[in-house]
Amino acid sequence: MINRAANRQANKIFLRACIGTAIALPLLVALPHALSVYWQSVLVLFTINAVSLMGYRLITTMGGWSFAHISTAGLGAYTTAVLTTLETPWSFWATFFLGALIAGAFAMIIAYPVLRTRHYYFFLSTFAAGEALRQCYVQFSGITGGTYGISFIPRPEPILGMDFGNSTGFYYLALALAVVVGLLLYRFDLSRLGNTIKAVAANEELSESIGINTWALRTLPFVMGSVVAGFSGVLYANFNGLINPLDFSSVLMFKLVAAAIVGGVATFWGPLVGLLYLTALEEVFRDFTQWIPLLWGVSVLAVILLAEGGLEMVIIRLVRRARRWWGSPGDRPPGGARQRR
Amino acid sequence: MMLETSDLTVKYDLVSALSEVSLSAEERTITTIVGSNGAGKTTLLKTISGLIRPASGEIRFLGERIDAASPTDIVRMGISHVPEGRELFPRISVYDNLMVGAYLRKDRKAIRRDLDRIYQHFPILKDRRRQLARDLSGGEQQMLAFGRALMSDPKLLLLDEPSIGLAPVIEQRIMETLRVLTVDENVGVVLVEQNAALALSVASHGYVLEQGSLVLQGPANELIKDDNVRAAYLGL
Amino acid sequence: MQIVANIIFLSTFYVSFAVGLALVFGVMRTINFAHGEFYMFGGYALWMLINAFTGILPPGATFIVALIVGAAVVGILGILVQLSIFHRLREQPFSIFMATLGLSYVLQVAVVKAIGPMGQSVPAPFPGFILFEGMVLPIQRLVVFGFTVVMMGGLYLFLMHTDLGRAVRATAQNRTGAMLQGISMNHIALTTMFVGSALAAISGVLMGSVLIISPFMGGEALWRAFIIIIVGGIGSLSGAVVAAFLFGIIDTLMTTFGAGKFAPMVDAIIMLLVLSFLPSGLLGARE
Amino acid sequence: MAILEVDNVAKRFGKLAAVKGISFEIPEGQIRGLIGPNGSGKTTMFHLISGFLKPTSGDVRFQGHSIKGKRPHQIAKRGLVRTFQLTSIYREMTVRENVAMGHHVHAGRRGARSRPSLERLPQFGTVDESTEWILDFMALSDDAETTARLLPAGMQRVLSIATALAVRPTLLMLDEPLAGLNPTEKISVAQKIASLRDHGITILLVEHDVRSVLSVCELITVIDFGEKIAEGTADEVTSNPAVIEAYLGKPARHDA
Repeated sequence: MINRAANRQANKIFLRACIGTAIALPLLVALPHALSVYWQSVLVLFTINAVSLMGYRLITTMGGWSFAHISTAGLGAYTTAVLTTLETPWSFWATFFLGALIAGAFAMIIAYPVLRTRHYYFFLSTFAAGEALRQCYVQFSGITGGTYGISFIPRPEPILGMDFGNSTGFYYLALALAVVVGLLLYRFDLSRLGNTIKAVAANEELSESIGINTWALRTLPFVMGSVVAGFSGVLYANFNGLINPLDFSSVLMFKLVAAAIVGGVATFWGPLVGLLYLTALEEVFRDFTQWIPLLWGVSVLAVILLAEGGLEMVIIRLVRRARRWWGSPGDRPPGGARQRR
Repeated sequence: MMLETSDLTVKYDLVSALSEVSLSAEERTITTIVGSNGAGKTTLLKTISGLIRPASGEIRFLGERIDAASPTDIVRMGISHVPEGRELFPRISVYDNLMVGAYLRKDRKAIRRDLDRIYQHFPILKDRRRQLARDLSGGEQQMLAFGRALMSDPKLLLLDEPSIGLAPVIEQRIMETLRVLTVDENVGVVLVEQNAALALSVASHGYVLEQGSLVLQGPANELIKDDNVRAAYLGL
Repeated sequence: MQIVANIIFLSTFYVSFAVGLALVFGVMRTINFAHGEFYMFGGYALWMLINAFTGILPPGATFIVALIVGAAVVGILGILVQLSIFHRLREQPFSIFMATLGLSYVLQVAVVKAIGPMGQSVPAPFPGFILFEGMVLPIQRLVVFGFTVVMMGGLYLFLMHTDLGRAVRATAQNRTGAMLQGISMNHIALTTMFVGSALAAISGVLMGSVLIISPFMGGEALWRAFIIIIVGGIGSLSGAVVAAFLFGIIDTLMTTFGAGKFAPMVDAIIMLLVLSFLPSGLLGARE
Repeated sequence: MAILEVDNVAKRFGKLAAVKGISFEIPEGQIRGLIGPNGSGKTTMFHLISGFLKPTSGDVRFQGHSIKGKRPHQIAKRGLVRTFQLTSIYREMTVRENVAMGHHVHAGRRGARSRPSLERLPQFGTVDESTEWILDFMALSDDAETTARLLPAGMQRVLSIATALAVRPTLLMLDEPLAGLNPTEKISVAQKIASLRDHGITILLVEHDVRSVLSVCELITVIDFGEKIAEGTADEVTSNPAVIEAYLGKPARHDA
């Protein structure tokens, strides 16, 4: 049977997103030209993190918060770093896909044990697995360069006349990836499969009883999200030119988690709003780098204790209120009674 | 009256689990509440012991209102609840389970004495005092749940389906002990049972609960002969 | 023989760190991520007191003062965390977990800013070595071992032989059952957080006397502790002790045979295998 | 032909024998009741058949094929679908979304997954039409856009049956579908169950409450202490002394 109405609805929303992207794209393309070199690199890193975070949000839709995401991204980074700095270097483009594939394979391997756990058990087991992977980066120094890491990672070779040597060119590469990954994941989120994954997270027993392979539908987003992390890792390594294990430390993992908490994960846009907030915070306090994890921690505490659901919920509520205000002042319930949540 | 509820109403979300239940229980007697699954018996006991807040109505114990009291205060006043499924502490010893029952008491000597009395009532618990609770048989676990409740030196004992999952011989023994307890230990008992014949044969007064409302009450020996009771269960 | 001594030192370290975490987890049904920072505070308590009391008190006495002061201060900190985070977010274990994750970075950075990111070490309060049967035994390590045993003994006595300890165990096993005996959940939560946090601090003081004290020492110990409590069985204290010894043996042997750098990977693989085949851990209770 | 054959199934939990070798068969098109007092093992039996628990010994055959050890979703795909004792719904979805989700195994393919058995439910080309039909059939159309958690308990129960129906089962197992409903709701749910049978669906109904199954079920299997103690029509079962004792219990002896 075809689920026509739901399909049509999803296509409509997706089309709107596509149009939105198409309108925003010229702006996004023009953006680096208005920025200094410093802000260009902030922009590139933001874009790479956004890609990683979109993958992370996909994982959370199956109900688990992984703490191995950044180490998994590291697999992509080390793949490209190692292979493009060989004596006969690989092409960046080959490592681009290989890195993502390896990240996905790692997720596939740890999926069997870690997906047996739920909630914070899942978090703890992925934390330990991710930390062990990071230790591999430190200890297998013959390949990874140990704590010093790998340097002189080349920028991607030009393709179709595009030069990725400068920040603007690299930004276009990151932007292209972000747009492609974003649209694909957004469509996936709206799709029947995406909804089924969320249904499994909401009620696993019931889902299994109506014929849903719950095990497969918990593994799929975990692996897909990790593949996306792999892509972001590859770009990070090539943009930065050097990587070491500290680039994949738990502090940076915490940044991703903080973005997801501060922004919220109920909508596709939540984590990106969170990332925008964290990046802004970081730049405002640029001269106090040591304080930044503290600011992340305070933001997380504040959101959990005071603004359940994150900034996305705050925005949604504000928009609703504004709509009611603009739409029909007469309809407002007396005393401004709160809308049912 | 030792315990009295008046117009007690309890709601889960929007649905009433109990509606306007008014009943009473006396000292040194067994009062039973029978009814089929889902009639609201367990909810009633949980409300009395403070685990659930009623939406409206009153509960009085020895003249004092307890419907807003915390479970701790209710235990301290002398109500002890042996819950459905017994809720023992599986991985600590029988002795420790019993002593947790006396958590709020500070009179060491009296605790010691009550412990000995419980060991007299249930010698098997004394034999197994060092074993973990989860290693006891079903009947022994029920005795332990009883014993633990008695360790708080209660004036009123609330029992939720003590016969569940037990073989008939053990059921009989449990009921026998219950009757002895009310006389010897001076406690009142509110007994909730699906096994109506068993409960009504030991109780002096009975209530029949259906869909959260009381539909019938009277002396137990009259209820047991009442065709409506049989019908309520078997549809005969 | 030296290996045996090393195994015992390492295992007791794992035990002293993991047991407080497992206790809090068992009763509160959620992880206190800031446990690592509480441990780090213990280390700094020792460092500060040794610095302050040099020449005033003998280092050995300062060590004991640090144990008491560290435990008390961090225990009170634990109570504050209970009141401000755990109690506010009760019924939402995952939110508590994330909030303490945030808190752990706040505390870590606070120490970095207040004291500096560099590691510090203190001179051993009980210096010297004992040569015994061909083993080199630093006295400080023996003292640490001795105090760990005392700490575990104290915890054992508290849990097994006091009314409050019994109530804590009962609550960990069955909340409803405990409430029906009149045990106040708030009371037990405060007790557990105090004891669990104090244990972290004691562990920190003990290990601070033999390891390097740094703002990041908690984070490093924490992930090992996660592996230990997952393998031991979540919420099981005896499981945590067994797993601590298991990893003490494995890690020591690997170090001895020159493969120490691979120990973290091996430990994590063991954890993943245990999760695959014994999802509730070695001694965990099946829910 | 028997659609379901339960062959000497037993289940132990550690030392405890929850089910001690139970056998029964359900012929196609029947409404069968499985009853027993609390703690008798009927819910365990239910889990054993639907794959949520694996039998320690014995075999379960569905349409002639063993389904022992199969995962629940595989069993559901074959057309053996169950509901849960506690109302199980997607609380945050609307009623319509719940029922649509029930179509999971059919969605995305042409027509419904074919069943090797009689299929008298109307055929639909789209999930939407099928959902519409089920909502109408189960009298849920008026609440189609309501968030499921806001429905009264009785309606939630109906919804969970509607969702199971969307899988297009040949054998539908209902775990206490009538418990906690008021008398009017009970009658209407019982009528729904009877009409499901008229659509060719075999039904196994687990109930604690004897009264409610008597009017609905053609044959009743009674278990107690993990063993089958009786099987027969409503009249046979209710006059069976073993059943009466299992339910009403024996009065306590006054000698002792």
